[in-house]
Amino acid sequence: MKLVIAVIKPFKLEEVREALTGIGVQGLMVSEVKGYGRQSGHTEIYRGAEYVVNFVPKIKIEIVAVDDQVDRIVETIASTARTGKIGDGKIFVVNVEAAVRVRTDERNEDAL
Amino acid sequence: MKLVIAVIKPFKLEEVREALTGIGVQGLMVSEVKGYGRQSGHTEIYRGAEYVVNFVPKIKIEIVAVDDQVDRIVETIASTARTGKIGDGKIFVVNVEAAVRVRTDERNEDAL
Amino acid sequence: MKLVIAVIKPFKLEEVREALTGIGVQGLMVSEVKGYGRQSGHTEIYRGAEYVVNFVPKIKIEIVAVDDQVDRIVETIASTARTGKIGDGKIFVVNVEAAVRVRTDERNEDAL
Amino acid sequence: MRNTMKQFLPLAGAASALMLAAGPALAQEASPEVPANSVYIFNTLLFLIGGFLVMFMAAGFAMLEAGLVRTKNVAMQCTKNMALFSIAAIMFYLVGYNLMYPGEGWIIGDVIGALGAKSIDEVGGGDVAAGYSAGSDFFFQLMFCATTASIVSGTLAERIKLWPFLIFTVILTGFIYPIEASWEWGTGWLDDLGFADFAGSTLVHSAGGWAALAGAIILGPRLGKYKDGRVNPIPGSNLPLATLGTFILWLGWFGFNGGSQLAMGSIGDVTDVSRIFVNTNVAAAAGALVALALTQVLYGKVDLTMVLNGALAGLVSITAEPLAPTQFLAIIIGGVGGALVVFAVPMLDKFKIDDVVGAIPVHLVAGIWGTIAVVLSNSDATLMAQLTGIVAIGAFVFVVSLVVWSVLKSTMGIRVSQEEEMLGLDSAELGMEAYPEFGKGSQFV
Amino acid sequence: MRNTMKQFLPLAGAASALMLAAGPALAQEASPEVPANSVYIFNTLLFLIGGFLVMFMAAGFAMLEAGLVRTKNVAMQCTKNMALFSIAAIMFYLVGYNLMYPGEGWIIGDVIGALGAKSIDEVGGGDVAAGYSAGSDFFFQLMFCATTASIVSGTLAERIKLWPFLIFTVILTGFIYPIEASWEWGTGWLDDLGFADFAGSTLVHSAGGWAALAGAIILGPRLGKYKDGRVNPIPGSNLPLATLGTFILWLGWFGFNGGSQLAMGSIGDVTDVSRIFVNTNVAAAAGALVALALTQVLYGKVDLTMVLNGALAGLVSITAEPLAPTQFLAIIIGGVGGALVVFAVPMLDKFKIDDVVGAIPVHLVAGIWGTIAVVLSNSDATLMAQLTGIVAIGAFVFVVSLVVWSVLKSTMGIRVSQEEEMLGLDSAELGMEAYPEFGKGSQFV
Amino acid sequence: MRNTMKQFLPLAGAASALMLAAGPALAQEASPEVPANSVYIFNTLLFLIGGFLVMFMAAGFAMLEAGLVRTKNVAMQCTKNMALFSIAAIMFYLVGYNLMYPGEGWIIGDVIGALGAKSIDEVGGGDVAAGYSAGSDFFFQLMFCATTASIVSGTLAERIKLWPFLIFTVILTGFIYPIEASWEWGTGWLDDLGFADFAGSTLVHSAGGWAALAGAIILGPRLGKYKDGRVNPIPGSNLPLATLGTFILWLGWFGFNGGSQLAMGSIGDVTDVSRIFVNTNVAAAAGALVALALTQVLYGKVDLTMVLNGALAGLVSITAEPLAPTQFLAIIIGGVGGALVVFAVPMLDKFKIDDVVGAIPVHLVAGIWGTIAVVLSNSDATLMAQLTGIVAIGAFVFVVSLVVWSVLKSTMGIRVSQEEEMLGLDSAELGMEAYPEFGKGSQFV
Ligand SMILES: Nc1ncnc2c1ncn2[C@@H]1O[C@H](COP(=O)(O)OP(=O)(O)O)[C@@H](O)[C@H]1O
Ligand SMILES: Nc1ncnc2c1ncn2[C@@H]1O[C@H](COP(=O)(O)OP(=O)(O)O)[C@@H](O)[C@H]1O
Ligand SMILES: Nc1ncnc2c1ncn2[C@@H]1O[C@H](COP(=O)(O)OP(=O)(O)O)[C@@H](O)[C@H]1O
Repeated sequence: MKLVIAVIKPFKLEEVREALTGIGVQGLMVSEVKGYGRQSGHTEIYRGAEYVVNFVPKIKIEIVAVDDQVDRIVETIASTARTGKIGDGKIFVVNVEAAVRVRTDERNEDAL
Repeated sequence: MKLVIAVIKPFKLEEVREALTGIGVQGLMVSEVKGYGRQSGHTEIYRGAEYVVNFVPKIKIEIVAVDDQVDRIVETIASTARTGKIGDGKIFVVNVEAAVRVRTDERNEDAL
Repeated sequence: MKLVIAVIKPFKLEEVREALTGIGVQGLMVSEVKGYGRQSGHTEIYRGAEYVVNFVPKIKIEIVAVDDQVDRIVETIASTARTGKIGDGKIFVVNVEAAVRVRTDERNEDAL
Repeated sequence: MRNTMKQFLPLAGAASALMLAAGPALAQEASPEVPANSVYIFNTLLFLIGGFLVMFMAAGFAMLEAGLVRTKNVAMQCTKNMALFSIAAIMFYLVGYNLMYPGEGWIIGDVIGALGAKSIDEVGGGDVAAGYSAGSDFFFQLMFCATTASIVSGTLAERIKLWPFLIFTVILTGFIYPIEASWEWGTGWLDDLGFADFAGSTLVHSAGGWAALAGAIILGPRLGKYKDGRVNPIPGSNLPLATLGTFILWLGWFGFNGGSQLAMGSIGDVTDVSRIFVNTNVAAAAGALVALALTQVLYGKVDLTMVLNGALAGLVSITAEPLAPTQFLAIIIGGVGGALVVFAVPMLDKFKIDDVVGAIPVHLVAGIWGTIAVVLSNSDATLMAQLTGIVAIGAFVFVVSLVVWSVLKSTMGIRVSQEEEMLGLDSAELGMEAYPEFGKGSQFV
Repeated sequence: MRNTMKQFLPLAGAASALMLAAGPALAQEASPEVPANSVYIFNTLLFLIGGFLVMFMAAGFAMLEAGLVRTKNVAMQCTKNMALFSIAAIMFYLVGYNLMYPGEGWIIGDVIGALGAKSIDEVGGGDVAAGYSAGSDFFFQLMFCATTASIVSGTLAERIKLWPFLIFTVILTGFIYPIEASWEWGTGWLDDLGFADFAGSTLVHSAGGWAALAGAIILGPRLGKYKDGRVNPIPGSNLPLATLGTFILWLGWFGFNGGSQLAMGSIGDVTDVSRIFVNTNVAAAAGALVALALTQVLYGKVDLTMVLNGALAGLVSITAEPLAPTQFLAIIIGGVGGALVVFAVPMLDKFKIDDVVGAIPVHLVAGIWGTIAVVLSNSDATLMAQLTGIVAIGAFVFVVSLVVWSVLKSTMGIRVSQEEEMLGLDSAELGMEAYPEFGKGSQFV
Repeated sequence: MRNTMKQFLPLAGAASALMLAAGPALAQEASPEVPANSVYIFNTLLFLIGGFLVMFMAAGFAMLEAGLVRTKNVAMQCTKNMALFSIAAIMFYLVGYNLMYPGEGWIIGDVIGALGAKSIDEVGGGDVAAGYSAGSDFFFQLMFCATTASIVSGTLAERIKLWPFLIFTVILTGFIYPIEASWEWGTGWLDDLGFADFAGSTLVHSAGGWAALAGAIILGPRLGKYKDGRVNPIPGSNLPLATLGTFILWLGWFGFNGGSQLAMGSIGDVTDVSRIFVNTNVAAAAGALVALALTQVLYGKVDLTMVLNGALAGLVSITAEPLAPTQFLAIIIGGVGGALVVFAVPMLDKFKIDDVVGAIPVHLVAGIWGTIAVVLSNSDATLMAQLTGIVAIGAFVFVVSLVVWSVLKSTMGIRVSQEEEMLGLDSAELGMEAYPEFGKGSQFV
């Protein structure tokens, strides 16, 4: 099993979720993060003082999936979240050693 | 060392924390997430329009622990967070390669 | 590639970000968490009733970096975030198997 | 017609005269008339109190709207509400007032009033024969003009650009509202016809609603509101603020309707003001409760935003005739208003007209209902005259607004870009956020 | 007894007569009496201004309570506050007013008033001999009825079901409050006895508090509030809203107490209204400061929620007699009220009575204190009469409320399920959220 | 000088006399004078209405400041605003009023007034010759004292300790404000000199601004505000609350300026009050719009916080002379005020003076401008006298405040520790949080 971590632009969440549902993903977690990356660095003025906006709001999606689904998930997220503009985000894959479904105590792949 | 990631129902947090303290867990992180899973899909009406509530508020707990404590932690969370109803959540385990305690610069297992 | 997860005191964020930029880190994610650890446990009074404050606000920083940068990143965070007082936080390192830059579809180290 | 001339007021109050005529027995036992100077003070005071209450409605609209838009557009909504009230204050002074109340100086008789800035009594001045001070009347009337503009801002929220919106506000408060309102309260042609609209169900509320409707049509719905034939609800970000806004509007409405008695310097007038307060209050209550009960029955759950809209619809409904109805009738009128809102909100969605805060159901739909309902209690009113007024003002405001919105659209554009809309107007147009902190832990800087 | 009859008012005001009696020298140099018509207008105006100020207290309660409950119950608290005010408006019209002010028409003499909806003066009507318009009096008195209901909603927040709460509100505003209030302000048996409660420390505030206490007992505490013998504080979600609510209540109290003078058509009356404003203000200030100082001393840190409660307790304390005390005595009375709150809040917790917003300490405890404190400055009041009133009204309201709550509990149930309570009433009963966005970044939909 | 003596008022109002003199033709057609008793009631009523409107400004300041500080300091800001208003209420009663209005009893002639608590008319009392009730006057004047203190709390937010701040407030409201205000409104030496400040641009607003400036200098800027020569903006946490606060202040200002006419018992007076309402409103509007336009032009984006400050600056600017200007001049005066704010805010930052809410630009800078602008419309005012007043009051308040702040600093310390400041005053000094929940999901506890 793998944990797919994707950071995307907030307004893309709904589209990505639908696309993932479309390919059979049945569960995921979403959280709000602030991203720092190439996209940052525009300046704003507040009460006459300039400042650099370092952090940009992003959405983090985390999905644990069986190994052979991972590529499809990554492709789906990447193609759906893409706008071609800077700050579209990243996808990372991390290995997962175990999984449990709390309700039933099912383990590993059965737990997803 | 392992990172245990648990997604649970929000109102179970306090109970789970107490149970974990009970088995000697000394540290953890909590964050708010929105979960998507089997539980989702109930419809609500807002100003006369139906819509599907896709995301359900959940709490994510992250604990880094030495390998031989992991099973106990997983069992404790699973049994405490269980209500038997859909949406109880998941627990995942990921390998951790290194750990540092910022205050003292202690490393790895000493850092936990 | 590794995922560096650091939990630090909130007011240290800006300093840590600057230090990381200084050593060439080009991207990261920040999120808010509540920490539970040795630091917790002070009591407050609310409307005449005492209670223990279990969770302390913390900031979680996540950075994916190429392997040979990891040590430097860990050292930089540790030294910058350190105040020497309890609750300074932790740094964990997890292995990352793949990375994608959504905008360009670049992979792995190119994606960071 | 009494009460339709929302400005002229002969010495000592039309109402006292009416009282004398209507209740001779009562009038006989009355001690000598209130002295003319006191009458003047009382009337002026009514305008001042009514005026500051209605002024506070600007805060009510701001909070209601700030609560019903998404977080990313809240600061912009606050900005628009501050700006539109300010624009109304200045435009109504510069051109609006005299367009609306030309006296004998109509440019086109009974249709287009006079041009020129409004001047008020000198320091230490004031003419007892006028019955009230010119400044107090101006102050009070101005607030109605500002209210009309407030209605528009809610409907068009979350996607309209700031500057075209402000330009429309200039035209609405300086010209559109004053001209249509002159037809009735300036004793223009609708007043001659016998149209009755005590405090502005049509002149203010429907008018604002028509301008909003024209804008909503030209502007189009928010991204994602209607997709794949489904309505996609976009919940407001802060319901306690919306609740506060509604309570403030409710409070302000006592000034709105009560002050529209235009006089309280006689027993008859102040008694009428009291009656208006009572009816206004109970109509709002009925609107809220009907919306509460209806949403429970229809949807299985109570919808707070509908309850808020219901209270406001009750208020709008009673505004055309808050005096004549008994309290019982006021309950009916307000309650029907509350019901109308519950049905009108999803109906608008059917037409893919995206009204962020429900201003069209509340102000336009309930405003029409309230104007018709005048015939239930006011025997001087005729259905024909009421419909004429509704249609004439509706057509005028809607068509002119359509034209103005279209011109703005084709010249400077009225809608932000897709990307800006997704980002939110606060970041895109103001470069600031309403709640900038990253949750409560943002103890970093 | 003057001031205990919170309605009847002979021509030109009892107070003017009093003034004539009390200060002949002063009266002599006074120019001729204010004309009766003007007196009528002034009195009516006092009711109208007082009334809209008290009406705004509904917003104050809504904000205070929305700020002191958890996020997951905020929309419900707003819904309840909108609904209870609306219910009060309609019930007080349908039955409450005449139950409370039967005039000569008691069903059971001096104990149960008359039945029937309230009718007010005709359009253009008003009887100068009445001293004020019937509508203004109704409007003003209604607000006291609504206030009583507002008190209950705060205590029972976060666990009571919407509909049983609304049914209780119907009974409270239609029957319980009007009946007990008739005993005093309707010139019933307590008034005959010499009980003194100028603006309602007992009739309104304690009464609301008793109804809330009965409900809290039957309903039980929130899940997790008391566990393992410990009190588990549940902090309110939005302290600036709670602060705003308190300021609004403070403002409204000038209408509450000042309007209860019932007349301002004479020098004596308007001077008394001024005195009431001054005392009301300083009592609130003292309550806030005492709570501030006491929480610092007792807990080592100032507790804002206690300061807010302290200000309100100061206001409640002075309400039974806001006129007679000197400013210095008003400070003492308000200050003691503030202190009582600081001690009563944890005491209630000892008894495991879960009062979410502190309404019982503020309205019941400080209300009793204020009613007793009348004897400090009002020489017409006796401790005996005061205690009789406190006990009689307390017993009546508490017992009847207990019965009503019990019946509701055993029929439809008054408490949401455990799961619903944990989920929050907003999601469970309304299907909506007060702050639905997922932090500020929720630019998705 | 009329209007400079903000208390004394001969029977029936100076203004009526003026009117008689100024407009004989008009006066002739006037019916006999308003009876003296009615005049007394009208005047008293003006004070009461003006007073409760200004009282509500305390809520406005609280919301404005709660919205402009960071989340971690919001509960503290609410606490300070509740406390400072309460302190003002008590101190102005105990010493302030008689220091400010010594009548003939100056301790040092025309410079330091009398000592002793203020007493008001007895129950049922009131002297028709006084023209209004003593309580109403006290109530009204007290609110100006409280306003002065509210100004200070915003500037010093987010870093000052609670208790030293409260001690300063005791001194400011009990001594500093009453003494300087006595020079003008107590008919002290500045009044003799011909200084004109109708409702307090200098006496209240600049005075508050000077006290704030002194505090800001002694206290130093917030951590991180100025680093490496750059200004680091620290955005406010809740802009709709700040907007609400501004609207409340705008509303309250009608009481502030309108009530300062001190009389409405004659045609001339009530007409003047109307004129003041009109000018006050339009000056605020102009201030807001100028700030809106200027920030767009200067920064490319509108800054809502500047628009809010601009409206307030417009209000402060017109406060020294809200009566004499034409509406057109009021627009100019208010607009210049709005512009001054836009430039003064970054200028203060240049001097590393950290004013969290912009109180110094709004109240001090626009206050000075407004005081000078009196000469534009009031022919009795001279530039010399105006400058003398500005400098004298500025010097007195600033120097005394500097001394008091310095003494507080060197004795008990006025600033929280670095760590506490980073943690936030809410946690550090109150042990509670304004928005304690961990986002909306905090359904745990
Ligand atoms: N090395 C990294 N580790 C973790 N997150 C990253 C990293 N680099 C970028 N991100 C996240 O991805 C987002 C987009 O990255 P950015 O560099 O701005 O644009 P792009 O991916 O288009 O080059 C950032 O806002 C941040 O949240
Ligand atoms: N594949 C997954 N990856 C990550 N999180 C998941 C996954 N599946 C479920 N979750 C999380 O677990 C929660 C509970 O899952 P759900 O399917 O609703 O119920 P259950 O676990 O009882 O079957 C979801 O709300 C989501 O937060
Ligand atoms: N085992 C753990 N797993 C995950 N996070 C931890 C763990 N232990 C501590 N933390 C995080 O680190 C923070 C600091 O830890 P704490 O024990 O309070 O202080 P210190 O690191 O100085 O000993 C905690 O608030 C928590 O967020």
